[in-house]
Amino acid sequence: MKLYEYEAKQLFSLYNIPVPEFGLARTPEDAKNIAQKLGGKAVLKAQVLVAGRGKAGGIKFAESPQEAYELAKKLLGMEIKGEKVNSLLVSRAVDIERELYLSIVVDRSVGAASILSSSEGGIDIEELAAKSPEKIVKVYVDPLVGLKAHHVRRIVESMGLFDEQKKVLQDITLNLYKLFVELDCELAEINPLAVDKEGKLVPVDAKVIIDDNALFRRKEFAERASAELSEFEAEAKKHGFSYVELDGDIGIIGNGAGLTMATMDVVKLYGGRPANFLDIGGGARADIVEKAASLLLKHPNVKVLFVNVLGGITRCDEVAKGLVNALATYGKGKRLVVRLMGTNEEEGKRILSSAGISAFDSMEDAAKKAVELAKVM
Amino acid sequence: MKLYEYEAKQLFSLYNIPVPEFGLARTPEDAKNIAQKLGGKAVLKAQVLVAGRGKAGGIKFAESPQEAYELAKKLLGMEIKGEKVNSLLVSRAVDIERELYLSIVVDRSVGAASILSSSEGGIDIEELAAKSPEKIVKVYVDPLVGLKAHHVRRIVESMGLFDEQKKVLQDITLNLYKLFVELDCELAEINPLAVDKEGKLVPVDAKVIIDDNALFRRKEFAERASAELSEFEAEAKKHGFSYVELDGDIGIIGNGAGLTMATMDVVKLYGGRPANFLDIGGGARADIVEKAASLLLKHPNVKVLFVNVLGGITRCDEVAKGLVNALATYGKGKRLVVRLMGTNEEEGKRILSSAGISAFDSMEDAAKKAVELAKVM
Amino acid sequence: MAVLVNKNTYVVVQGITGREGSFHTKAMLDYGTKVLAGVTPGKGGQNVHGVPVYDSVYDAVSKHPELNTSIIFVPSAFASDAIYEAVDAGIEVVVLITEHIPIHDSMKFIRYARLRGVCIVGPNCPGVISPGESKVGIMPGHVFSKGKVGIASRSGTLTYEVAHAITKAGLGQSTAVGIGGDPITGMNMIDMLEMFREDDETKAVVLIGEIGGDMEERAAEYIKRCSYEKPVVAFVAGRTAPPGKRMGHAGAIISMGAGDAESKIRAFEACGVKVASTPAEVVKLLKGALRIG
Amino acid sequence: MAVLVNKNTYVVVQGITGREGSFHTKAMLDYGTKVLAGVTPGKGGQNVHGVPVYDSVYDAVSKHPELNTSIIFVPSAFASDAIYEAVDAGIEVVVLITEHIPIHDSMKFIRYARLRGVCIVGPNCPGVISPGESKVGIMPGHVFSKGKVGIASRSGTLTYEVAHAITKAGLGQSTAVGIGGDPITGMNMIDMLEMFREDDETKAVVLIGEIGGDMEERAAEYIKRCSYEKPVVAFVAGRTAPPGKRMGHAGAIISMGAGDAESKIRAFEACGVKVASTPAEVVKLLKGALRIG
Repeated sequence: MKLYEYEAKQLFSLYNIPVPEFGLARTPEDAKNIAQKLGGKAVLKAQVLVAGRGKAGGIKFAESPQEAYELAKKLLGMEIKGEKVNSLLVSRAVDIERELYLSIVVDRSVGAASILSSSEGGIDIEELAAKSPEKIVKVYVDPLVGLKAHHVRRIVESMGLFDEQKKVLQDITLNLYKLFVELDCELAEINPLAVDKEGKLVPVDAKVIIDDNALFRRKEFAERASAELSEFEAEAKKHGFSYVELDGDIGIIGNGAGLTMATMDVVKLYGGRPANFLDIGGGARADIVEKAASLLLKHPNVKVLFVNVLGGITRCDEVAKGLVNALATYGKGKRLVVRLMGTNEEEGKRILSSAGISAFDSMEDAAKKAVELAKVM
Repeated sequence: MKLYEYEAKQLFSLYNIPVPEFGLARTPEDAKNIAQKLGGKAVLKAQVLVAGRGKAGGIKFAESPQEAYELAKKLLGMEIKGEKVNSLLVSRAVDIERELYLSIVVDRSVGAASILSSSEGGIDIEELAAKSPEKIVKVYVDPLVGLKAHHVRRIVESMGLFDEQKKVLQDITLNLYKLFVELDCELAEINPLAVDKEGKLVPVDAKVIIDDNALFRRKEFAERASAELSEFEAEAKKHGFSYVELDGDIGIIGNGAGLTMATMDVVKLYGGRPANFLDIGGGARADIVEKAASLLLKHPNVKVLFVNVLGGITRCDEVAKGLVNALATYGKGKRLVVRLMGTNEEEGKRILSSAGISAFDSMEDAAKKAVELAKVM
Repeated sequence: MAVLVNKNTYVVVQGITGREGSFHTKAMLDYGTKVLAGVTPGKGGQNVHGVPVYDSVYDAVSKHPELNTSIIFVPSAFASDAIYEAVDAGIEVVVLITEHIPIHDSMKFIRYARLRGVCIVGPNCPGVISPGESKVGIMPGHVFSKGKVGIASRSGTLTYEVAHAITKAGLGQSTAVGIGGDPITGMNMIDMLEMFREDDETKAVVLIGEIGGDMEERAAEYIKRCSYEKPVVAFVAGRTAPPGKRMGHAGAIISMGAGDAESKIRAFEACGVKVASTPAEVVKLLKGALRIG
Repeated sequence: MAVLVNKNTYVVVQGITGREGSFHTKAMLDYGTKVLAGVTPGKGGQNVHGVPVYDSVYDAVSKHPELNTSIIFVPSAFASDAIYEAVDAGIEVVVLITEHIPIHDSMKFIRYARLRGVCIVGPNCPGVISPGESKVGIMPGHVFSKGKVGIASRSGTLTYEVAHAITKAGLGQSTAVGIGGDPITGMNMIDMLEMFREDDETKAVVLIGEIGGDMEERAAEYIKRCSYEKPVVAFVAGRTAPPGKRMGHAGAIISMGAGDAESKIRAFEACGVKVASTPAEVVKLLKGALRIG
């Protein structure tokens, strides 16, 4: 789960990583008041989760509280890459002399946290990694041992800092690691970590991603995550489906994430456009299948529903029953293509055929059919 | 460093292991007052570091504050195995139904903490281990992973307890382990861990030994440790010598713990009695050697001083110089036997012989000489 | 011989009294897997489908010293403890079915198990099957058949899909391993390639990858580096997955510009691994590689 | 071949700019040890007796990839970090001279090193010498001579004492290892017995034990269990040590009724190991065991 910048900065403060003074504005008045408190000048930053808000005009500098008000009026409600701006972080502007980079990430390749640092911050780290990998210092931390002084030294020594700044960076690194571990982060990033005109180290931006699987340990975030789902996403979540919305017209239901993805891929391969990804998981009963199918049949974009089930723990007869029921209620104007194989396949196909639905044996053939149907509807 | 029972119990309280209410009495009046507060009845326990105080009469039960006063008068100032009783732990007496055993110890054999538990507490655990090892449950904790739920379950399930008691024992185990790790313990023991008539689990006795090498992290204990040293021990410590007092008449100085111990052993083998163990360590200069030799020469029990140095980093000439100086000041009525070998051996022997001291090449020959001298003095 | 599990695999089921644990114990027994013991703390003394239940893996191993493999069905909050328990009790192969385990937990126990020389399959996986010898997992046994193809897959049902096709084609599987859909798994594709390399029964390997991470790229790099001797065929799911969204599996996400299907497919192709565009095509490529049909 | 260190030992000195580190760097160089690099954080770029100093072991290893051994002189509060740094930088043998390291710290790094397959000698030890090949330690090189006796000892000067006698007797040493005087050490007597067993040069082994713990008893048990082929002679210091007192070494204490010299001597004698009553007697027993003189 991605946190907003202001949430990340609140966590930074909690972990003694000093961030520039800020407030959160949900109205232009808020922005004006916060700017006033900060002494007039302020930077306004749109709080969105998508990347690249700077280039999209989501960051503005105000010279006065009044200008903060005017800018906030423009920023609030605007859309950045499809995401609506509901709040602004209004912060003391920093006089940046240099920009550094510091992040901690779960490194899938090595199965450990890795700390990335660079004396060239502010830019996209992937870009830097591709262009000048030698400018990035990467330190792996053994998960059983944790962060040791020698790790921190390697990071601190690589930045070209004075002794006093080194001490500060050391503390920032230790605290960021503590935050990273204690809050089950996938990523904790400071980019840029600015050195201001007075030589102080100031985290200007902050990015934190928390492991979804650990949200049970952080209830406050879990609630926020639920609140932000679309109607369809919320309902899918309620039933325990994995659900991702796409922009096509063929609804996809599969059992198992890999199979469902492969189903999407095959649909696309034959020229169709998936409307979503919905994985009912293993062992779904008729009522669950009915709910999944109903959800997609109700979706305005879905013309054809393509169900691909390979029965293992999941029983084909249960799937068939659920589909028939869903179709009876929500099937008007929609088409259903089913591929069934595995446990109780015969019985499943019988149930479908009594409802006038024929089932395919091969997912490729079924996909072709679904694409064909979607094109003519 | 061994802690007193009352210190251990204070730490237990700090780590949420509930101990019976108690106070520390340094006078009979204290004992009376504490007993009063506890409701009249109380148990008085001599605070000494030696084992076996119960059998030595160091634990008494008082039925009234007045009796507490009388008993305290007898207990305070008594000696238990050579150790003077300076204070008493005055505690609520526990109605014991059953006695359990729980301890955590640094296990040298496996290089890890091991948790020992038994449903038969109250007795000497070594005795139990020898007699009925099957009655002890031993769980090793990997130092990199720490205590896990499955370890705790094995301990808790082996005690024959009710569900509610199990929950309490689980918490005690978790807290004791936390204390053990956070305070750098070599041992943290509850023996007995009583089950009282109401079914409550009550730690009746508490024993904690803290790693001497970790005392720099626990200044409060380090100071107490220093305060308790004898005059000779304190001076030895000041100079960084390893020093142990024994009851013989031949003072022993060596460089290196193993060599010094072996020197004692050889003295004993030839019929002599070592007065002490003093290891000057590696690379000692003349002034340090002089201080070590002076310390022993000043000791009333020492008749003969036997110095055994194998020069490696330690230079024989420096040793010789130090010895000659010490002898000049404190040598009256004492005899010196020296064995010198290794770095700058020739020069060392020359210095000694100009002062009329001859040095041996073999530690066995030197030891024989020292024993012989001690016998005739 | 097969890899990871075989005729000499003796299984303890951790979480045997739960719904899943009990159901799959039955299914494994029916398949012929030697399930000797189950563990559920506090339920020692019961039995599940004739399998005795113990309070701890330690107890189970004391009674059944031949136990060498564990399969774990306990809920995610307790799974990590179950792993340590299995490793400390001397179990050599641990199959971790449980999903939704926090990644900071799995980083630790995976590291620990690796250092201790214990193979962890999973988390979030369907398990391992060596057809005709042992099934330690939740896969439908009947889609597999004894044969010559080793499968290592990040996905469950997709494995069944491909295995079924391989079975129908008469090639069969030496061992099929669902390595798990989490970002970090105990066994990875390189581990499996190494094991299949040493296994005489395995004549070809199928890798089933998906978006997220760079396990496929590293496998490709390994194949190239060691001039892997056996033919390898791959399938990668998620060509149409949008960036930044988790596709069901915790590990299936294109993030920070990395982990998309195209990069994986390119990496495989660059080292001579044939990549199928549909699951069905895997068999065609396998036959080509093995010069059959 | 010798064990642990030999002609192919390339050494980095951690804490090289300190008094001890610098002194012994000189002594090791004089002995012929291949000291290629030193490390002191913040002092990179200096040199000590011609040895270049780096800020980290990582830097040193980057510049000198042949480095495989480290000797650590840093103070106890920093020693544990130095160990992890060495292990993570790929060093294979770490000699830890430092004493007074908290035991909870050493339990961790010793466990870590063992799981990583790294040999830690120490803490609180004089190091290792394979006479004529390499000296990675603080022992006086001249009391040792190339030969056939392997020594593993919990004590420093006592090792020199015995080694000197062995040298005078013309037997010499294959390798002498001071395993350290702490309660828990990286290499223990069994590890050394195993290494000496595999070493062709070693014809007999001397174990120098002392009071505290049960390392000697376990070594005796090992010798019996595996019918150790080479003759072993032992000496145990501390027959006269009182219980409950630490005799210099953190590990040398008879505590809770265990660890006294008599028990160790009995254990050795029960498995056929001859125990010398004085250091000088070790040579006599060795000669007997090797049927010399």
